[in-house]
Amino acid sequence: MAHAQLSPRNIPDRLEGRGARLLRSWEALLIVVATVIFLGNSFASPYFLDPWNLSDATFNFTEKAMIAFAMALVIISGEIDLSVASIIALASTAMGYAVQLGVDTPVLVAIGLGVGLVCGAVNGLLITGLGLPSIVVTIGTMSLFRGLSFIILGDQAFTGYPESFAWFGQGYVWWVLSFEFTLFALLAVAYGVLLHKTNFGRAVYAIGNNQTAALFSGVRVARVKFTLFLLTGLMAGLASICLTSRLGSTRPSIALGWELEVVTMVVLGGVNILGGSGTIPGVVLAALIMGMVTFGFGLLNVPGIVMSIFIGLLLISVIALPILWRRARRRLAH
Amino acid sequence: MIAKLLKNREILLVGAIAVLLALIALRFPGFVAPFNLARVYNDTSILIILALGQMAVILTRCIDLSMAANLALCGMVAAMLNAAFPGLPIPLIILAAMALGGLLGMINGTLVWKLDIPPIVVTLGTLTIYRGLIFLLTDGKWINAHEMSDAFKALPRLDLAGMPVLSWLSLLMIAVMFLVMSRTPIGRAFYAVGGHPHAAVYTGIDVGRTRFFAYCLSGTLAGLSGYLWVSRYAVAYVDIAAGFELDIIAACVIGGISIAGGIGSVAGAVLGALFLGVIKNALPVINISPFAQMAISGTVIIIAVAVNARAERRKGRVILRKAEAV
Amino acid sequence: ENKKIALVVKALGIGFFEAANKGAQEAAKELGDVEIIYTGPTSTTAEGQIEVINSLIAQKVDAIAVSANDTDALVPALKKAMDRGIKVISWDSGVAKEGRLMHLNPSSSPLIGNMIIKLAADNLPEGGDVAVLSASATATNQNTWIAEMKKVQVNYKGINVVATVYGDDLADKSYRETQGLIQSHPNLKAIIAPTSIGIVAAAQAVTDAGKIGQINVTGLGLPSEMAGHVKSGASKSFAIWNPIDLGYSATMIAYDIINGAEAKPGAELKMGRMGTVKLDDNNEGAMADPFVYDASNVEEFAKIF
Amino acid sequence: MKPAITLEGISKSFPGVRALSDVSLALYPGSVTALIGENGAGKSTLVKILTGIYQPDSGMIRVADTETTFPTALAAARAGVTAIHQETVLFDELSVAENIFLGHAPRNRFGLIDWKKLNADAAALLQRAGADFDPTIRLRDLGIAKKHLVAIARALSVDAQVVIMDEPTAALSHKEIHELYALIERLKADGKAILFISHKFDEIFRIADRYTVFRDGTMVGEGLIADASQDDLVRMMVGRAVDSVYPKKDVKIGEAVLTVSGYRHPTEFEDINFELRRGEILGFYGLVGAGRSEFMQSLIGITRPSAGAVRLDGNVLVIRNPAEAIRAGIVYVPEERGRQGAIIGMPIFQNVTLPSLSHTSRSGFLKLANEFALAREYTARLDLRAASLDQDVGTLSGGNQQKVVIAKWLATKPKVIILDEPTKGIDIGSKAAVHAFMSELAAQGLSVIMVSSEIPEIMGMSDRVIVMREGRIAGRFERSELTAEKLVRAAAGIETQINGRAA
Ligand SMILES: Nc1ncnc2c1ncn2[C@@H]1O[C@H](COP(=O)(O)OP(=O)(O)OP(=O)(O)O)[C@@H](O)[C@H]1O
Ligand SMILES: Nc1ncnc2c1ncn2[C@@H]1O[C@H](COP(=O)(O)OP(=O)(O)OP(=O)(O)O)[C@@H](O)[C@H]1O
Ligand SMILES: [Mg+2]
Ligand SMILES: [Mg+2]
Repeated sequence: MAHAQLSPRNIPDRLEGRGARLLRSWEALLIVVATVIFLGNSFASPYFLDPWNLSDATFNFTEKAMIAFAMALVIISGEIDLSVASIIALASTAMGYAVQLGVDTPVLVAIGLGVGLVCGAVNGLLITGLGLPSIVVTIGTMSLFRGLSFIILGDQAFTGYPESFAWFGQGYVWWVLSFEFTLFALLAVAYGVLLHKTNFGRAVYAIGNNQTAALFSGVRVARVKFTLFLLTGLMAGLASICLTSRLGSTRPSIALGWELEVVTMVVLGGVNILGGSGTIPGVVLAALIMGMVTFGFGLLNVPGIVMSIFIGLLLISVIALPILWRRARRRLAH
Repeated sequence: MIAKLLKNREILLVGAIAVLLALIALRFPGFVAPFNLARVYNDTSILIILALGQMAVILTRCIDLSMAANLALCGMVAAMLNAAFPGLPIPLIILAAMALGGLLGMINGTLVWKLDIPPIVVTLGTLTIYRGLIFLLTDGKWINAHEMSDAFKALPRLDLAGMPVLSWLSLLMIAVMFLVMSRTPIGRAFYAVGGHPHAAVYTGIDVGRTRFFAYCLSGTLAGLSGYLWVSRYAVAYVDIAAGFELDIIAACVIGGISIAGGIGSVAGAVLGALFLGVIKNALPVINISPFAQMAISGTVIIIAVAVNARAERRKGRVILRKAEAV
Repeated sequence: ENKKIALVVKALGIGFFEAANKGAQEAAKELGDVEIIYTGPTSTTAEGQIEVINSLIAQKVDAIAVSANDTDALVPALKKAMDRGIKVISWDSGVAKEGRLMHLNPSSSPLIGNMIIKLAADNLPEGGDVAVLSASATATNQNTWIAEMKKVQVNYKGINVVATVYGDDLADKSYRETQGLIQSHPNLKAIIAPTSIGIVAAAQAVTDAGKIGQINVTGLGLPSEMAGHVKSGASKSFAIWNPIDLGYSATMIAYDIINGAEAKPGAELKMGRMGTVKLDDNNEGAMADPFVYDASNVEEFAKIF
Repeated sequence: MKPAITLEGISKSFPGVRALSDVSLALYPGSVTALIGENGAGKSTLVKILTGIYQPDSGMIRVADTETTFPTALAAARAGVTAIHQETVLFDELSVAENIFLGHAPRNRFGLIDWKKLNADAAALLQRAGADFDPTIRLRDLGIAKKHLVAIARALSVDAQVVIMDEPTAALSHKEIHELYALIERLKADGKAILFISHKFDEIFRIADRYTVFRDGTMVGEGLIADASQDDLVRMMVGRAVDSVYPKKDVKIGEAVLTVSGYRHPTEFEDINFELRRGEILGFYGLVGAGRSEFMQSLIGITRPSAGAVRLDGNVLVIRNPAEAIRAGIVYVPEERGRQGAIIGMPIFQNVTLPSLSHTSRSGFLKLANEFALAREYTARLDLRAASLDQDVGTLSGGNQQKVVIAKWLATKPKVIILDEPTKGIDIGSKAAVHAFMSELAAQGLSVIMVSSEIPEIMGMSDRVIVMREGRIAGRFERSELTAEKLVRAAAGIETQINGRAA
């Protein structure tokens, strides 16, 4: 790039159009992967292309994806929250406890969201207030939150949720369109707008790329990060409502191991684990891909662990392939 | 003098363990009997060995989430080898487990080194893959005590000068790691690479290759632990040590190994593991509900990071301009 | 057209369920027009089982026979299955009444509760301290058995149940909990572990502590996994029902229901070579008594399951 | 005389950039060669090739007549090439001795590191570099100047024939610079070949024997310093003549805009009182580490003062974070461009608009068209060279990055702008542009604080100067009474006569 050819007073806004940018994007790659998996599933199983079955399949990922949206923002800002699955457990336990006291659905929802917010605030305070590394703090709160559920519940279960509460995890808005999937779609749009179209989203990217410079530029780093952990807690609370409603019961081992699946979803969606880049459409695609893979394999009665091998390979290869490809092209060019 | 001593993270941790033991002794004096402490040490041996490997990786500013899965796979292969060829000498089986562990570590290391994939992503991926491989290898079947040869199960329990071989092995690993970390170029390179990767290049250290070696080391130690685990508990199945990766990392964090790399010591890793080991062993003895264990270890981790971070911050402050006193 | 019967287990790879699958296959062969789908999650979680059930619903299987990881959490998914015309029964570890047509207990809970304490008492003529090592804190059945056991405890004079601890169905945790028990109860005479993972770990811990002969490990276990410990003397005897029979019976019952048999209180359902099972008011039935294994017969059964 | 090392036909490309094309260079024993060129001319790249950190795409290196390659930094050290690099390449957590010997530590006969010998050798090297502290203390416990001595000791730890210094004086104070000159003389006397890189012409003319000039990755001239003038060198470097006169405009100074009284901080500074007036450029001079940056950062709410008040246009201000400072109209262009200024990984336009988002957006939602308009306006005013506005700032050269950072702050339309070392590490052409811009801003009625450690710049640009030493104000001077000597004395806190360099 010799600068001599550029007339300095006339720098173009962009060098390439929207189409060209999209073509080279991670999302394009994910769309190809998603299409291949969709077609593969349609050929492999006669049951795949059935509206009710597809609708059932969405339950495999909707709850995780809700958290993944907020997690994407956290990771883009250069942090991570491994306590989300434990927040689900604690929120669910709190709701179950409330049910024993005879509380009705609206209050249950408020409790679920409230516990999520409180847990998020605890994470946020430890991380932004005391300046501790989020990966370690949330490994700690991951044990703490689920540990509290174990203390409250022990080997018991809470059941007896009110009939009306079942709607969140089992209800349908219209025909095959479940409440959960509708919520997922709405949240996808909301988070897409928040991250890509607002000042807040811009601040998230700035923090992820260079926290110090962002601070010097007037971004309220601590406040933004705190908000992000609150949001993740809130989403975990929401997911807890959906999951608890779907299961109709609470045990302390609920949603065990989900944190890694959520992180996998976010990374597969093209979010840089080191912070600074990533998009919500990417995360949506990754959620769809993971949902289709598990459902497709399920239809073939492939054990879950084989699916996780596949997801593991997918995770490494979608990141490795572009790197190898770029390298090969450079070698050819030489 | 005392204040200076107290600043030292390891001494603080020794103090914390001593206080913990004293508290337990109040409710159950038998716990601190030398015989029982030796038993607790023995029970913590595997965690210590794993924490040493994780320490090397964390020092280079990486992380190995696949250690427990690696352990499980190597343990299963060791058990399968033993079941298939009961005559195979045990040292050979141990070497095979370590070699396989090293190989799995090499895969992690290569992906980090040659493809520049972030370590957390690599090991998140291989964590599921390694565990999945056990399933593919065994179809989910268990290998039980009666399928293992007596020699296979006996080795870690064998009494040598009053302590089981398992304890001796962990002591040996501590000694070896101490030597490696303090007296060899690669050990010092771990610190340099994690402390300031960019600067490491200028001193002739290959950052990627150093990380690769750290993963080989953690993999090999995971392989060894795989054999030890399976022979000690005399059973091998897909889910052994599931979730143990977090215990390993917690031990390192409690031991003052900075997750940002470059800071930490062998003593810290060992003490961190012992701290967790004491808690784990004490809870059933002093009749604290087993359900409280998780919450307790979570709280301990949070306190440990907070304390370590404070210690670091205080030291980091350089007061350049002293008042006109001089 | 073959009937598709899905045998959903708590987790793949557990010896007990592998044996049940053998029985199911045996039933399928006997019936001729049945295809068995043996499936389950890879670790014992309710969420995992729900995903499996969803994909079975999508495949339009004819019947689902499930051993549940959670009594209540599976209910909504199983209800949906029944809404779509799938016959659902539970076996081994049951689901709540609304989620299934019937439940097949391997044996009746009072019988098991009595059996496990009797196994301990039979070897302790003078009585003594006994502790319980339970399995996963969230599993359904163990805790019922322990409750039943405590009900009949008065019948065994001199037997003191001093503690109940949880090994979470993890070998290392069960091992450590057992060590804790040995530590904190010096006069311990027996450990009852009504779980196949716990009993093995407990026997190993007792062996390692050099307490063979002083502490007897008993409870519910698999012959193949316990053979070594019976031989060493760490365990004098233990009990279990035959999982092959259990898988066989569950399949037979499912087939019977597919073919129109109605599961209602008082009904008798056909279990092939195992005879019939009579349903109680909860639509539950018991297959058979647990069977006791000791040095005299364990080798023989270890070859089978 | 035979060269100690020769480079021939060296080329090196990075993705999208040709950093060096077909350059040649020879270094002679007992002689100092100055390497000069604009930012991004490829000087540091050449150093990295010479020390085995980068591999050239083509070309060859010859040491004492034999052709070699340096696949690693270690190989270069073994071949007798050592360097003090432009960036700090030391390890805070390791001991001083280990920092010196990392990578080539002495070993005992078992191949294990011999700590005793290592510490003893390190102590000897430190002494040679003019330092006398304990080599076993941790590096992080040292101040910046001592760290620099460690870097020099590290370079000396290699038994080298070729010593390279890439802008070694950029972070040094007056006294240490003079000690470095003395060290260079000693190395020269020992017959070492020295490559010296600097943007400061006064020091080049003082210590160099030969020069080599790079422009855009090619060698455009070389010769003996004795045969060249500063104007010649600048013309070769930039391709045109650059006015060496500071473009300070005479401006009518207005009323006080910013008043700082009684500012103090427990460990960093105290007793800071001054006024800044409309249209004024107020210079802050001091040695590195005098606490100027720390104080300036307390004005925008990064560090919290423990006491003190600020008034802007007569109203008392409480500033708790940079966002409030920006809203009040006080902005700070930080010293460390890479860490505190540019957000590498984000496009140019987003960098420029980040502090002004509240103006370009509507109720919290981004308006890209407004952002581009703002970015276009200010990048054009600063004469930025870039391919497009959505290009990552990380792909720009250092000087252009600095322009983006300055544009970012001007776009907030501030009343007071604080520039912390605005021309540090910037080549002479860009430097002149920044200076011209600064005086234009002042002429438009903006108030400017300029922190600088360069006496010519301070003297050429300031209406008034405040000198800081050890966190306190050590002197105030009007433009009319400024001399280099007064500044140096106040900054160093000495009464005896020392040689101040004239501008
Ligand atoms: N690692 C790299 N990757 C990509 N481009 C690089 C890299 N290192 C240097 N460059 C580019 O190569 C060119 C030469 O850079 P170099 O650092 O050698 O300049 P320099 O002459 O030392 O400048 P300065 O005076 O600012 O130190 C610049 O355009 C720079 O952006
Ligand atoms: N002990 C140290 N180790 C490394 N870097 C240091 C140390 N002390 C100060 N620095 C760096 O040296 C520079 C100057 O330090 P500081 O900001 O405290 O003083 P200053 O008077 O504002 O300096 P300047 O004259 O450069 O503006 C800063 O870039 C700072 O990060
Ligand atoms: Mg340079
Ligand atoms: Mg400064």
